[in-house]
Amino acid sequence: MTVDKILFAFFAVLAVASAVLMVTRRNIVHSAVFLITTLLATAGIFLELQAEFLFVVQVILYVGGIMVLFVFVIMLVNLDVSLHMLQFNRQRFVAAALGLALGAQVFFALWVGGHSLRLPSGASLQLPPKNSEAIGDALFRHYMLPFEIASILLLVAMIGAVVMAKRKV
Amino acid sequence: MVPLEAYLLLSLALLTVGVVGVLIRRNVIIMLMSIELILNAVNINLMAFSRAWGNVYGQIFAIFIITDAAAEAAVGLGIILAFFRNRETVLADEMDLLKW
Amino acid sequence: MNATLPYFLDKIWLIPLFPAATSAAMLLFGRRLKNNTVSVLCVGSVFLAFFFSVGAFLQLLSLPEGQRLVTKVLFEWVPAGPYHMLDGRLANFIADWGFQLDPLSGVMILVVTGVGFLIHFYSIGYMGHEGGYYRFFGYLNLFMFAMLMLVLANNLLLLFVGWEGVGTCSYLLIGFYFRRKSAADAGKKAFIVNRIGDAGFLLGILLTSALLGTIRFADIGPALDAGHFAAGNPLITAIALLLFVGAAGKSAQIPLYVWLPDAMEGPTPVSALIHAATMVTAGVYMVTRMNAIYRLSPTALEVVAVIGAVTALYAATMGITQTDIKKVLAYSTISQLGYMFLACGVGAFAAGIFHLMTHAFFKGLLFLGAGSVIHALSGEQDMQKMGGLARKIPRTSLTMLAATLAIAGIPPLAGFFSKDEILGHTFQYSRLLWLIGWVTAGMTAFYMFRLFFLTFHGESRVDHEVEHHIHESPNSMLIPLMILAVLSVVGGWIGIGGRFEHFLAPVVQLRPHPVQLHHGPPMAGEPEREKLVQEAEEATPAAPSEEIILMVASVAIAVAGIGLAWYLYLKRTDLPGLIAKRLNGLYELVYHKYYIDELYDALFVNRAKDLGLALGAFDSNVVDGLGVNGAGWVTRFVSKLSIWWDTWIVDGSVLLGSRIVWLFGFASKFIQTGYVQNYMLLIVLGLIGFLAYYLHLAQHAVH
Amino acid sequence: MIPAILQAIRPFIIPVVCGVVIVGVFPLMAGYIVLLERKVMADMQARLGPMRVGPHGLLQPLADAFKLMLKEDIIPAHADWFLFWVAPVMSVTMALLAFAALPIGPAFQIADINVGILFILAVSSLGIYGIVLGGWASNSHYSLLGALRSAAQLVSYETAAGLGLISGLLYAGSLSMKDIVQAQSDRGVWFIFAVPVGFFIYFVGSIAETNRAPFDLPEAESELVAGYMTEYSGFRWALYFLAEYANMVVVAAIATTLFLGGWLRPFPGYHQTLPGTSIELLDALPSILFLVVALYSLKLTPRQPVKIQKIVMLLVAGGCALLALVMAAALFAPDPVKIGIHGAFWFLAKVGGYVYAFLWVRFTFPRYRFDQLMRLGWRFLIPLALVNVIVVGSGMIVQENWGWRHPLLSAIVTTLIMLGVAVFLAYDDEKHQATVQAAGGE
Repeated sequence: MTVDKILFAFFAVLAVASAVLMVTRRNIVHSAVFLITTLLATAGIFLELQAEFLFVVQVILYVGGIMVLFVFVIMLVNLDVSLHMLQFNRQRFVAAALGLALGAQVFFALWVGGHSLRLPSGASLQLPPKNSEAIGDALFRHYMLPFEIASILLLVAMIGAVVMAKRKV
Repeated sequence: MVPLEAYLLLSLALLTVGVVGVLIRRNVIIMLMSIELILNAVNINLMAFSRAWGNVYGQIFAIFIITDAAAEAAVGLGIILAFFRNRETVLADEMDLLKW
Repeated sequence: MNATLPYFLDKIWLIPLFPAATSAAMLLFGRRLKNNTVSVLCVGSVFLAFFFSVGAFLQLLSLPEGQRLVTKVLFEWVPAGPYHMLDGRLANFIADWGFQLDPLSGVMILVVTGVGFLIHFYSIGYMGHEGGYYRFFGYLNLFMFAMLMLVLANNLLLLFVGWEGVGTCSYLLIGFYFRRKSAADAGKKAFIVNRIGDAGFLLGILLTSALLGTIRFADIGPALDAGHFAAGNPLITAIALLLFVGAAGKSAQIPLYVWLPDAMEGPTPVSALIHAATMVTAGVYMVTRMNAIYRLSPTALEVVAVIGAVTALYAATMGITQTDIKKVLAYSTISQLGYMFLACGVGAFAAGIFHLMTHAFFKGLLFLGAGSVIHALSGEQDMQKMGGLARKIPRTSLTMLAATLAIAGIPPLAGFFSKDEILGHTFQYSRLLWLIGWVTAGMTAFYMFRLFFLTFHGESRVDHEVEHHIHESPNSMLIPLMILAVLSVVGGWIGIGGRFEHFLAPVVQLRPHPVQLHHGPPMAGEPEREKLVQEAEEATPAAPSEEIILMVASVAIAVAGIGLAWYLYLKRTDLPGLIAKRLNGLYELVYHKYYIDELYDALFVNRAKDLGLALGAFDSNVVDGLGVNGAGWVTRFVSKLSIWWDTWIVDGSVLLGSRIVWLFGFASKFIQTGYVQNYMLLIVLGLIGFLAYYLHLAQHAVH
Repeated sequence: MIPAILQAIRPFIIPVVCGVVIVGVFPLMAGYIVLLERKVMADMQARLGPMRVGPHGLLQPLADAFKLMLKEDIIPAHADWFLFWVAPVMSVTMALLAFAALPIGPAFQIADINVGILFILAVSSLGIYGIVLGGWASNSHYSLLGALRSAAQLVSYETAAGLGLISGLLYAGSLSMKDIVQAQSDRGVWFIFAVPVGFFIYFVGSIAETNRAPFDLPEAESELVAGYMTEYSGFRWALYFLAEYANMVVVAAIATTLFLGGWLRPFPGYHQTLPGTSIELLDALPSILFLVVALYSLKLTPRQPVKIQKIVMLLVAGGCALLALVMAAALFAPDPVKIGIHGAFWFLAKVGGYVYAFLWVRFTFPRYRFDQLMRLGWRFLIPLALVNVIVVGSGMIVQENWGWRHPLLSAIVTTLIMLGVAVFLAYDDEKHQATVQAAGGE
């Protein structure tokens, strides 16, 4: 029962719980807040995985960027009437059932084949202490092309968003 | 040392919640957020495996996925804004222009 | 040639360069220059050329008699390399960009630049009020350049360059008023007729180089000597005749004279410079330049002489009936050119050149005077509408009188000496030709004075609205007139005592005795020629008494012609009409220039047109009809086929496909609810299915 | 069992203690920063400022704290009580969390994360949620507008400020605070001289990020009563206040670490020892400064009207003298202690200077209009920062490859280039505005 186990358990529970809350809340802003909590918890799990860089990226980009965007839009389009409407669509029971079925299936898959994940025991090999250096190295040496492609993708998305959100299209 | 399966289970749980959320919520914004949730589940998987293998490639892919999520969120929210301006609604089952 | 030449002789290549430079400037950006600038530049450049020519000429004179030949080769122009001559020997064809100054070309450049300068100066006043001032002077300077190239060239090819150049310029300048259709046509006519002659000339050049292996004037004589050509050698004759064809075209001899009268459409200074003084005499110059060849071919000489004589007479007759002042001058030019060729034909090349020079003076003067008259009458050219102008424009009339006397051959004016030379030599060559020349002299005097009297004396027949503003021309036009008048008075004196002939001697040896040429046996080889030349040296010109007689005869007939003109056109002004009525047929014939133009039209021009029409018909019927339309028809047929194929096979298959797609779509459109989440549900369903399948497989793989 | 737990938590004890210290001490510090601000404002406006509570109003912060704690705290009707409660807490938590990675001197740092500076950025970027959610939760139009404005503003200027930082990080070559400072001491130059433009950008960006004047639109009293804090009162409001000042200190610390050479003294590359000793001249600077202050306040003491003030002045003088002694003594202490104390001094001094600059700007410039703000951010700062990164990077390449060792050389060149770019951008923006107004407003 070492520290990182405690941390993992804490973050995992936090993440799942707030995820569930996120899906079930009636008020969108609350959902957003809970999603933020989930993301932060995920970030915590990254930290517990000794991936500081990803932790920071997760916080800055996801929480500090994307979710701010979400909150912003939510506040722009927030309608009080929608609070009193039905929050779930007609297919909710079937959908929930199917979703859970999918989860169960994957769980079954893990249950059956989990032991066949032949991985070196993580304890044996530690990540390099300078995590961000290692990432930068890998990113700009072996993954240059994907990196560029991703930047192009971002550019396109940006233009698309601007065009989409202009008052008069 | 936390076993790998734990991370997998965690990401599975998040995935399931996300899928269910996408499927049952009427509000498009929440659907988008659920999608973000799914992406996060994927990220957790990647991170866990990268930790287990002791290299950073999983993290690279996680970065790409985050990039992707950013792009997707930007465009999706843009669409939602435009739609909201025209139809005064953000409910998925009121967006039925494609119905036959 | 020694290396240290005197300055001007070393710089002869500059002479054509001055006009070339200014003409380039004019034609490139003359449009932006003011008229004064244009005149200063152009006239100045011509004056420079004149200055250098005089300098070169004087320094040439200062050379000892034997070596009055200066050659200046700038660079090798067409190094065509070795080729086989007709007799199979290898020769090296060389046409270099070289200039040659000897007494002949010396005289020529003096005439060209001198008269040219005067006419340029005159044009300042004459063209002052015309449009395209810079264009005019640009062309004029271009002409000067080409003409100087022609006379200074040291080989036939370069001479040909100048030859074509002057042709082009005359075309451009005849058509100077290109808005007038007649002018444009006249230009085209001159150009085409000249082309015929040039074709002959070019052939002549080629044959020369093929036979003699060189086209340098300096080398032709030695080549002939080396070739041991017999007099009357058919190839030599061929060369001579071909060259003469070119000369005839350029110098308006029968049968290629038709362009010259129409060339009067151009501005008067142009007529004066090109069609009287310089260009048309190029033929004479060329024949003289090639005299070495001509003297070896009696036949050619005879042809030249006969054609010259006939042309002289023929043109004179036409000159009598013309009423357009410039047309009269044009015909007289033709006839004078005939005189020159007559001279060349009888072997008196020097006399021909002499007459060329004097003719340049007085004929230039005549044209300029006519121009001044036309200027005064604000454009009137018809002598019927003139008369009594002597009182109104006295200076012009005086100068004209001098020129007229000169051309009529009244001593001691220029025309007398040159014409007398020619007649003298002709008389010794053959009496018949002399007779023709003699008659022609009389007719010349007659129609020239007819022109003079009709224009300047008698009662005025000028239209009234024109009458008021008759005015003497400005000084810029009068001064050249006067200078030329002086020249045409004294110009002939340099020929007294055969000094001119003697000066030209190094270029044109005294001809062998005609009698020998005719009645002696056909002789070949060196010694005979030697003997010939010997005899020629000894052959004293006709006895003095005979000369006196000839002189008296020519003067007498000239005076007679003048008297007749005076009687007909001042005394009994009704007679000409009567005569014209009486000899109506003859008069009409002559008046319409013997219908030569019509004849040419019928013979050549219309035939050419018919050929063109036939070709056109062939094109439109056979080529278009069979080829193009046939192809079009085939294409249309094929396209009809493919249309059918498209509609039924291609489109049909497409439509079939679409029908099928529509069927499936109809079947499957019921699952398209339009709700995005339904689709997601289906996706998840599919996912579950796949997963299940793969788990199944995995199960079997495990167990 | 117990020992095992102790064993487990052993490495966490010291950080936790430090954290507790910071969390306990900082509010007081913030209160005194407020007092300082008011005094400076008064000075700049030729006033005295708070004088009543305590000598020279030295006890004012405590009074304010008591007042705020005793105030009734109101939750507006129809407010979202949960978020209304959570927002200020979030805000202040994130602000204080940033201190975890701040090295106050080489010795005193809670956690040396190897992505420290990014960590601070991330955490401080979370503070925005406090504002947005608070504004939304209080169910008031003023608050909502203020919240949205601040959301937009922070997102915009974070980008600019981050890019400005990056131009400095290029030189630092590391993300951990300690290494950054180390890099500056290695290169022998503060990065403010290497990348002045980057520092400028970060300075403006940081003002905007902390919602200070002239960018204090989210809480613009004149148009939105107090922006997102309209509905807040009492202690929650105090929390927001605390968060703001904490943020000021944090950005000041970042700037100090990255651009102002952290805990290095001026001229880190200049080593001139006192003859005969191993003491460097410049190390004596702090004690001399304190000594001067002490003498000055001693000189002031007689003129104080009231006895108590005389006493206070004396106390001040004594305190300064004491500090001067401490500094001087540290000179003879073994290196770690010496460096620790001096480093802490220099670090705090620089942070104080930066904060003073903030106050100065606040009292000097009028408030921007919102569209002007956005224009400045998107049309000037961000492009400038982008070009700056490129230019500085190229400059570094030139340095490394063409043996152009001294950083200042390339610094001058790059700075000149960047000035040209800035002029161009400003001119372009002017043109754009002209066209827009010609078209009749956006």
